Amino acid sequence: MYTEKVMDHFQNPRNVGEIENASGVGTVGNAKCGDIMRIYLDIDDNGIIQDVKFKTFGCGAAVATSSMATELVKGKSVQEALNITNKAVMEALDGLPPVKVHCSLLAEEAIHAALWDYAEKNGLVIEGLEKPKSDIHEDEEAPEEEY
Amino acid sequence: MYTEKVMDHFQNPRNVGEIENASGVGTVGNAKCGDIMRIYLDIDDNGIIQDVKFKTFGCGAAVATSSMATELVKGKSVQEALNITNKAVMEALDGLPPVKVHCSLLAEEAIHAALWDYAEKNGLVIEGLEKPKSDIHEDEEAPEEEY
Amino acid sequence: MKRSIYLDNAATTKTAPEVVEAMLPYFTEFYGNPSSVYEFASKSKAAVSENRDIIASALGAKDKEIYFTAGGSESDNWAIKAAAEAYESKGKHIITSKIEHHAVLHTCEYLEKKGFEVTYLDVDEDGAVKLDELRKAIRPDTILITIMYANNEIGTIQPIKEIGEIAHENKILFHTDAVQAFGQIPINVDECHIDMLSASGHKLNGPKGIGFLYIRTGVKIRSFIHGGGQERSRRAGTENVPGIVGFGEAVKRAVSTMEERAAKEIELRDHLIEKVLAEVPYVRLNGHRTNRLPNNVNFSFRFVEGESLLIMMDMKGISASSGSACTSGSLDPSHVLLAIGLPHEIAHGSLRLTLCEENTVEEMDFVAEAAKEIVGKLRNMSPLYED
Amino acid sequence: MKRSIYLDNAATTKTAPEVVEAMLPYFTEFYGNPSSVYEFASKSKAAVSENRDIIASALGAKDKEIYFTAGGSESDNWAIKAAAEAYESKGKHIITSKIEHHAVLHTCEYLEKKGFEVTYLDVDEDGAVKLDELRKAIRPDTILITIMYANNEIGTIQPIKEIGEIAHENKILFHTDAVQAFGQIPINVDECHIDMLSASGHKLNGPKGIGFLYIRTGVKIRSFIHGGGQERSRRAGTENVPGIVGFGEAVKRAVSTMEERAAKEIELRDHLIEKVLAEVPYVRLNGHRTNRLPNNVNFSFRFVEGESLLIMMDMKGISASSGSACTSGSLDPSHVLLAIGLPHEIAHGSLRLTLCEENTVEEMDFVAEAAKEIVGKLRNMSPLYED
Ligand SMILES: Cc1ncc(COP(=O)(O)O)c(C=O)c1O
Ligand SMILES: Cc1ncc(COP(=O)(O)O)c(C=O)c1O
Ligand code: FES
Ligand code: FES
Repeated sequence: MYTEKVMDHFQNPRNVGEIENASGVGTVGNAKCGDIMRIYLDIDDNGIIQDVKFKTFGCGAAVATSSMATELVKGKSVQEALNITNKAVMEALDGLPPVKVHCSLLAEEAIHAALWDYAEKNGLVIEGLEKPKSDIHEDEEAPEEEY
Repeated sequence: MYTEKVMDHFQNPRNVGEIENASGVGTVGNAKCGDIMRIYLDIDDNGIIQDVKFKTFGCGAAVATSSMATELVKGKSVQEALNITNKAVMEALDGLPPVKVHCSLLAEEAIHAALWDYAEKNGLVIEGLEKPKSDIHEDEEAPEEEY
Repeated sequence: MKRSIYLDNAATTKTAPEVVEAMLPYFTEFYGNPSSVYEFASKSKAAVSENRDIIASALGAKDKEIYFTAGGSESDNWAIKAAAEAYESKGKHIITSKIEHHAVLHTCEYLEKKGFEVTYLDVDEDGAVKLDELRKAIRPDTILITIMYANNEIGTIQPIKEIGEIAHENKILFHTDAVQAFGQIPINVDECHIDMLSASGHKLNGPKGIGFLYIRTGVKIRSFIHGGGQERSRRAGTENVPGIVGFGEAVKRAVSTMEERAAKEIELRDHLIEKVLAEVPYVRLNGHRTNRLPNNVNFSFRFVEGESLLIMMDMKGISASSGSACTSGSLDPSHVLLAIGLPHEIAHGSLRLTLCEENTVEEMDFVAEAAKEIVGKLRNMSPLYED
Repeated sequence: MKRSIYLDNAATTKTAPEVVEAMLPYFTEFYGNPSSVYEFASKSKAAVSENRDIIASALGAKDKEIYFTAGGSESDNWAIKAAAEAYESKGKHIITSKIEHHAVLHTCEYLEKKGFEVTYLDVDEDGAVKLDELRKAIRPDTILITIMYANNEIGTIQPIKEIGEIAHENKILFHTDAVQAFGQIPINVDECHIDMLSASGHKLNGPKGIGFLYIRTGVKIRSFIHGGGQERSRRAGTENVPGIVGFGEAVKRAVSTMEERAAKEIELRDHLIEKVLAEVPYVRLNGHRTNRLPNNVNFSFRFVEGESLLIMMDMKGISASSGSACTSGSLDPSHVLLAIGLPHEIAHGSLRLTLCEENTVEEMDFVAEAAKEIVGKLRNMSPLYED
């Protein structure tokens, strides 16, 4: 069901953990829905993401996209990180099954939430960044054909 | 589906044919329903059935019961013949499948019809003999469970 | 030694040995539930998907338009009942024909009790639906046309393309019961504007208990069997993996041999037809002389009754049928034979012989001889014969 | 070499080799349609009737009360929809439980859309229906009680006899989905006042795609699949003869080994339960500790999510499930686990392990170790763990 890359990132997730006194922390998802993702960013004075860690409670796709997303943002500028979409994460993983696409949104949202936290803490405005939703499943529609 | 006796009487039906100037002839059934049976009786002055023949258009059970019924009435008195029921014919054939019970009624009816014809021709009243129905399927109910 | 000539391939067929071979590993080795996530189930999941592809290709359909069922009857019931339910608000009128299989007819009768109106189209003396009558039957509230691809008793192939066009022009859903046609003659759902199509595995040397319903993308019918999320949540129940594999194998086989097989069967069929028509008096071929299934022969012999005929054929080792297998044991003559205009007593004397590619010309000769002899014998004891 | 430990026997089982053996002749040798009159079909007809007898005996039922279907889902749909239809004039209220299989629940939901009212009974923390709540739920217009015999996720066996008595006293039809229980524990339809019972072949080492509905004599439900006269005109479709033969063989096998098998499975089950409860912190056994199916184990591990758990178990060669096979892939946690009172996030971390008699104590130890290790690993990356 999952590609080799997904399985690799699921089995050997990169950047699991926490960062003490992180520049920004973002938590999204909902334990009720079976998925929570938390991203810690360590951002230097030049706005470059020096380190990133995650913790995820969720399915294989959620773990793998967390792992891949952290890899993708590491070393990037805040603005670059903001532009990393869930599509990019999925592509880097050689794709996800259709029912799992929403899990990759979680990673995108978690990064955005962490960036928002960083911006708030530092009184910055990051162009194109919106306040994160508390539950990314909120405005998703159940795909008609699944029922 | 049929017993050996039924198969024997079906494959080698006894008394197939016609009797010219028979004492009594009875035809029952209905070609629309897929069954017609005609019985010819040759009855002597003492009321003994000397000969009997039949012609049948119908299923295996209809042919076999015709054959067996003719065997059973041969040599019998009119009154004895009248008392031969479809049950007796079925027993003599070691039974019929439930859906085929009605076919044996045809033989009973055909004998009665031939006896009626004989009685009418000779101005006799045979006790216990009623005017034959034209179509024996008339007052049968379709068994609920078959549909 | 007594011969054994099986001539009831329209009732059911021998499961081809290679079909059984293909199924076997899925019973004891790759028995995983295809809905499961673990590796062990991936073989069964892949098998389901590969065989769905094979079947879809055979129809010119997309794989996700094929929904596996337990057989032709379930497919017919599903298509008709679910269409009625889904389009009820548009109208409650259904058009079918008088010669459908009972799986269609009894389902329509059931819907009549629920307040639907059904038009049962007449057919011509060959058993073909009359297109002008179909056109006339269409009403603003007609929601479904269901006409079989080819008839199971008399083999007549319907003008499906034309029917599909009429349905399409009038924006009416078109379902066809192709249980007898699928695997025997080429079918393309797009060319014929077919929206739903029923088929059954055991009619084409596949296993019993597996069938499918083709549902064109966009046709909004719902589930008939509710429950788990199998078959894209449209047909619940753990997938019959060996059945699906066997069905796929049978379809692969049927498609690849179709042309050759049909040619062979047509030769045998025509030989048998000509021989019997030439040698037995008072006989009639039912169904269209040429526009019929390659393997179907159906005669009516006057003055004789079908069951007696069958038993005597059986005693000679010939397995045949009189009317459809599902209705034998019943007293009514075939509704199909009545619909093509036969009187009851003639309809009662019908014999269906449905061949397969393994039959021989010599067997056809034997069957013709047997029919001649048996019909003669039965006529001799028939009170109708001299009349 | 990687192990392979199949622990998802509630999803489906391996078809027993002797079952396949029994089926084989009916594919290629005795393939006749049982509805046919000729001699050639008598073997298949006899096979259907013998296996119907075997199955009826296993339930203390009469042979003509067994109607073959395509599986558990069809049986459930048939029982519930046809009962609703048949008794509609008496009332439109149905009682079921919150922990039924989707084949029952979704069918009930379908009927709700058609104007029926359904009461979904709560269960206690072990997953047993509360009898006093059942009594209270009964209304003058209640026409059907449908409660499963044993639950497919947590294995809890329901107080079926008591439920049957309540139904009987109140003259309400009682259907039970025994798909998980049949073949695993003794069932007698008379003792439990069961009017209808669903079962499925592939859950007891029989083939997929075959099931039955037991319908007590006198229960006036009609067909669900209309068409030919098979199954005493109550379920149309050419009989799946190999499937029926395989099912019968599986039942024979299940009945004769039941006691011994259950004893062995209970030993394995309890060993696994004790080991995991002892070695993994924050774990909960779902379902009743002893009054459960001999082969069912179901844990909730806090702070971890089920799919991740499953994939990691799979990587160690352990095939298990999280909730029922039919719902995996869905985002909702198991409705059964919610019904026994688990919060969503705990319900998400459930693992179902369903054994068979071929498992060993050593395998159970391996599984317990694996669970311990994997749960630990997942907790380490869980944002909930330290909270
Ligand atoms: C309790 C229960 N009912 C019904 C079913 C459905 O059975 P099937 O998948 O054979 O249709 C299952 C199995 O999936 C089950 O466990
Ligand atoms: C035309 C037609 N439709 C439907 C069916 C029913 O198929 P099944 O018996 O596989 O359910 C048959 C065969 O009996 C058939 O010939
Ligand atoms: S995180 Fe919700 S299913 Fe993947
Ligand atoms: S004579 Fe009518 S079925 Fe036997």
